[in-house]
Amino acid sequence: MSNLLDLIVAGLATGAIYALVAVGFTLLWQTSQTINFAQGEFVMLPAFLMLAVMHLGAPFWLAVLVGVLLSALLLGLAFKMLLVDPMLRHGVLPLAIATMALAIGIKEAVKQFFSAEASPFPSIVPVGDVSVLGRAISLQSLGVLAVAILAVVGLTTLLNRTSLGHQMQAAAQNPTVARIIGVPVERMILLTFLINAVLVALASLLITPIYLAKFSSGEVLGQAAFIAAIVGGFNQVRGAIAGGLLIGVVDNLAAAYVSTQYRAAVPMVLLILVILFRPQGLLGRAEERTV
Amino acid sequence: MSKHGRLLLAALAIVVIGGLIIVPMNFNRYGLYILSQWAVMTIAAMGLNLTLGYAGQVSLAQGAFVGIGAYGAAILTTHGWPLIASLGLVIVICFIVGWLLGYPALRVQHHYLAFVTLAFSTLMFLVFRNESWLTNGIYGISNIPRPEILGFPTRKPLPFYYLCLGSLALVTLAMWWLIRSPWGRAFMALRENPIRAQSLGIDTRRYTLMAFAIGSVLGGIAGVLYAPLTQYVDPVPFNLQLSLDLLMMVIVGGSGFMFGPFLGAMIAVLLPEWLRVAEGYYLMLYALAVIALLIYSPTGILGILDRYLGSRRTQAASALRAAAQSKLEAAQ
Amino acid sequence: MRSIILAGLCSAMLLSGAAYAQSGAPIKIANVAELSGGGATVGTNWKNGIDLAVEEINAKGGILGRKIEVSHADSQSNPGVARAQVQKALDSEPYVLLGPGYSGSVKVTAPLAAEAGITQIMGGEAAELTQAGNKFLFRTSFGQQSSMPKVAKYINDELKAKSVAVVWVNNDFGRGGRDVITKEFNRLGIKVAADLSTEAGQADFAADVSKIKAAAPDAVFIYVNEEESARILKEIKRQGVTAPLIGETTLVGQKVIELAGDAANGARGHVGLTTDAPVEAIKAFRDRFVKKYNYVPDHNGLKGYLAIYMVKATTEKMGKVDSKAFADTLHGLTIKTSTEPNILMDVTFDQNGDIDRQGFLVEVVEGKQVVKQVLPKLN
Amino acid sequence: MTAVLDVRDVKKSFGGITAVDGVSFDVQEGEILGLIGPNGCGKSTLFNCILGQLTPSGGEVRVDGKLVTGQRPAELNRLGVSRTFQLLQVFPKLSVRDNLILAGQEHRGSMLSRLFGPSDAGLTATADQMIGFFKLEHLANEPAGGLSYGQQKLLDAAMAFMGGPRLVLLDEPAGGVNPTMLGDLKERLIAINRERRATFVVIEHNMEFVMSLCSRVMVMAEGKVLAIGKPDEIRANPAVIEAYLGH
Repeated sequence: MSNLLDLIVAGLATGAIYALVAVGFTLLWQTSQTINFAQGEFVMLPAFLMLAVMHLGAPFWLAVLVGVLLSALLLGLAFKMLLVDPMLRHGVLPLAIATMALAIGIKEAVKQFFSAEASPFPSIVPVGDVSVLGRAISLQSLGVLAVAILAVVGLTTLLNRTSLGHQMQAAAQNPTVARIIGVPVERMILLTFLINAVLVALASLLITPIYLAKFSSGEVLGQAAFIAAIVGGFNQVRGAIAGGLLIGVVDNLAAAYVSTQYRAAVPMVLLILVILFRPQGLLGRAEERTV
Repeated sequence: MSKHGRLLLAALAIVVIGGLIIVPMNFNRYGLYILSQWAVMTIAAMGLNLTLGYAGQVSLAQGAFVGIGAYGAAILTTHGWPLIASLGLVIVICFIVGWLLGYPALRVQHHYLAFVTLAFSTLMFLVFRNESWLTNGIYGISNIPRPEILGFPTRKPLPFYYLCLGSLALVTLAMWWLIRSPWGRAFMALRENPIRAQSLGIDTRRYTLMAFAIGSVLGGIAGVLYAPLTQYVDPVPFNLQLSLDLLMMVIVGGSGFMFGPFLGAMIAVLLPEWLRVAEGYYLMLYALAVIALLIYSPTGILGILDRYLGSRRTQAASALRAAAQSKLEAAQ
Repeated sequence: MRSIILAGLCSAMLLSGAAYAQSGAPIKIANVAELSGGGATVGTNWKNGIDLAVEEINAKGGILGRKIEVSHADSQSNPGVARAQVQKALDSEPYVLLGPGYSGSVKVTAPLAAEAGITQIMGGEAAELTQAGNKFLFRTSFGQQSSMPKVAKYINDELKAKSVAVVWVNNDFGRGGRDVITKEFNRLGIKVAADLSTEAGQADFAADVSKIKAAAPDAVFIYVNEEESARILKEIKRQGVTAPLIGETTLVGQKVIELAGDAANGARGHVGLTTDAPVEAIKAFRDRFVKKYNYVPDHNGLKGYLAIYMVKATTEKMGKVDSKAFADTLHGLTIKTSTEPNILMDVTFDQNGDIDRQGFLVEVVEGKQVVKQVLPKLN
Repeated sequence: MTAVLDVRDVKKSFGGITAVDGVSFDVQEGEILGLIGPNGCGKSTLFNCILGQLTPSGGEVRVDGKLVTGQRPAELNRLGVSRTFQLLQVFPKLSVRDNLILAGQEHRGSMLSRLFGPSDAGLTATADQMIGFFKLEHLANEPAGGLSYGQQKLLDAAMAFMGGPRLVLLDEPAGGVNPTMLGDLKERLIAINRERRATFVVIEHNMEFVMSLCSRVMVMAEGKVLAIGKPDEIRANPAVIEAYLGH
């Protein structure tokens, strides 16, 4: 029994990482139907940007600041203007393919200009363990969980309590109507891209000390976040959090009780079941479909 | 199309086919291997093009079927089966599995369908890796023999290339036949407007499943050629990335165009090889090239051509309409 | 058809090369390695090691007065691509072929090199590679068939363990090691209490470690890559598993210690080739490598470096650049540091292409590798 | 004589809203029944229930006496029931001729025989005849997406007749069609009705069109049948005038 509890606590800690990556993923889908196959790489890159600034001799805090700004510029603004905008009206697929190519490009660039080696990354959360429910759990994981929850609370507050948020929701749900009632739809969509860029930079800052700065670390993360987003509900920010935590826990339970060789299969089966029987996700709302 | 255009097209086809037969005779082993790989990937991409491009069903599982085909051929031929017999069994298996994979498409569509097939792809990779009793697991299966076709051994690169090219030609003919047949029309109807298709008596369920089944069979056929081409099969090449690559080939070539996969596979197989002169930067350049191409033409390479022809056709059509209008007015 | 032009250019270069062959034209060596994809870290280390060695040799005037020229090709960690690249390399008739590092890629390419009569010096560690009777294939490190029995012997003789949990990464490297050591355990009458496969890049080892805990083994054998080693060591410490932890180079390397911190203390392992070996020449190599590339190489960096020096020593032994006689010369050859200091440790190649070299048993004590036992060279 | 279409007490509700509330009527062979009513009165939902696009919550639908409630649209179509849609529904990338061949091909042979049979399923002549009938000759090889709105409407209607249907349900065939073409369309429909003994049910807002085309007219309001009868009777029905002209 205590073993089960251990697994759940550890799973939640890992799940928090997936959740944080999945949040931005769902945001992009909501506002612009962008399936970003490079989301994992988006999380990997800011850490390297920060490392690069540190190599120039800047202190850590400055590196973080520059990293976040660069990330907003590259992964937010440039990504939207150069890649998403020209392709969006041609449907989901070409854009999805382009983000796959982008993922390759980012990985290769990091490998070529930095290193194929994993580098350690300074942690902003103190390194160490605390005892939670009788189990030692790392402070870093708790930090990630806290930030993930804060991000959702913040985003939900922004979306539901402020007029800016209402405009963003309107822009996401029905751009045509939103435009008629005077919502600057384009600016709202750009805003979600910037939010995603800042979120991935934040995720990068929190996750990299655990995952290490490595060109390939986005692959596992991206796929896990992807599944988390779908399972939780592709169109709900809190769905992504729930999905992330769930995948983290299910993965651990699968390894413990099903088979370590097939642990990766269990989230996939969960994914298939969710799509077939509750395609809007566990916490999502049904998407309106026009016949 | 005008008579002149048709003649031009036929001439072009003859030049390309002749080129594919004659030019590689002087190629070294590497060149022949890459071209064989291109032919094999084209076959797999053609299958996906049927499922996705013509019938409109998004699938991220084509790589898994190439895997099934490759493992089928590897296991059976190393147990002494002739390749052609393994091909038969692979076709049957891929048809059945593809048909079953089509069922989710009856419930969900678009990105949801993509995710289900993505999950299937990952599951198949795990099966290839973990079921060692059948697939020899991560060690893979080596010493896969190359077949003898009508008494001609294909152990050497050139005959094997001709085997791949011949298979590609056969598959292309079959595909051309299928697309021109009433089935092809029904597949396109499924893609463009399934509800209207139903009201015209088109059994959309059966055609959807058929589109998956036939597309998957082509993936299997590509796999059956892949195994003797590399003469070694392990799970790694058949991970999700292959399915994504095949999807890219279809989209980049131009989805829903008969010859899209030929160009798409060229981009995916040959372009990285050409870019290798850039050494460490070659994959980066490759990614940039793909992105740039898609930004320039999200409908793929043949989409550019289609847009050009399309605008000319619209001009012609509006001229026709104007003429008809004036005739009508004159009659009144 | 750009490849025709390329082929033309290549053959033109070859022809002009032939004309100058006697007057010190460069020796062409082809390397095919995992420069992208899952094995990119392995391949990049290997490549960097090669480049460092080539630079050193060329700076001193090359081999027999001829410079070395290495071409690198990326196999994308995919056997199919590896085959294409090896074919391309062989078509340009290199002196020696280097790589690949993945055992699967070696398996698919070795017959091609053998057919062309070109010696292939590779990084794969799977046991079976050198047991197929290929006369042109050589290792740069211990194969698992020679390293694993040493580990099993240590577990049996020194730790007196009766049951062992085996943790391995589910790729050809991990699976190969697991299969060999499990066989050894069976032979020695040691029970495998838990047999745990893990994924490359896995983040969360809670489930695996809780299974180890439940199995309560006398020792834990860990055979995963460096980064995952660090993560599992942390988790083992967190869950309070106290059984001794045994592994290979990938468990006790400097990188693992750096990443795992305290949690690495007490881990022991057999180390065939490591930049942490208590050998002056290796420490000097490490310093040169760090100076050039700004990071500490893993054993793959060493392997690449040694591959080039194997070429140098063999060629100098022959006294001529002769790719046909190369393999024969290397079989049974002993390279001593007294004649070739940069081979780092005395090494002998047997008739299968396997190596014989000194090894070490080390333990991590307070964040430092301490050599507990030197396993001497057999011959 | 059995009615071609017999609808008995069909109901359909979505959540709490009842869109069609116990509608019954029948249509005899060769008849053209008009179906009118204000927007949102349930006409299109009724159509969708009859045609199997929606499953009715209650009631029965019979075609030539055969119970077809809940059958899928494709099956119904092969029984000889075809339709057009309110919004344009042609296949834009196929040529006009291919649109028509497509509309007829599933009525020819089995799925397998179609695969190995001729690529046009032997329908080119029939299609061209239909093209001629609807005066679209000059556009036969054009992609349907390039046609004008009115031409597409004609094509849409033509497609409904390719399978040689017993019963055709037309959903606002005149919507958005210019007057010249409208006359054409009416003339064609009447001709087909006479020559082929095809039976029609037509939803239409254009009163003039309905009254001159239909032999009987049914009026719906709020999911129920308000009145049914000859055009003249309907014109004079006070309840209909009430419903249309408002309170």
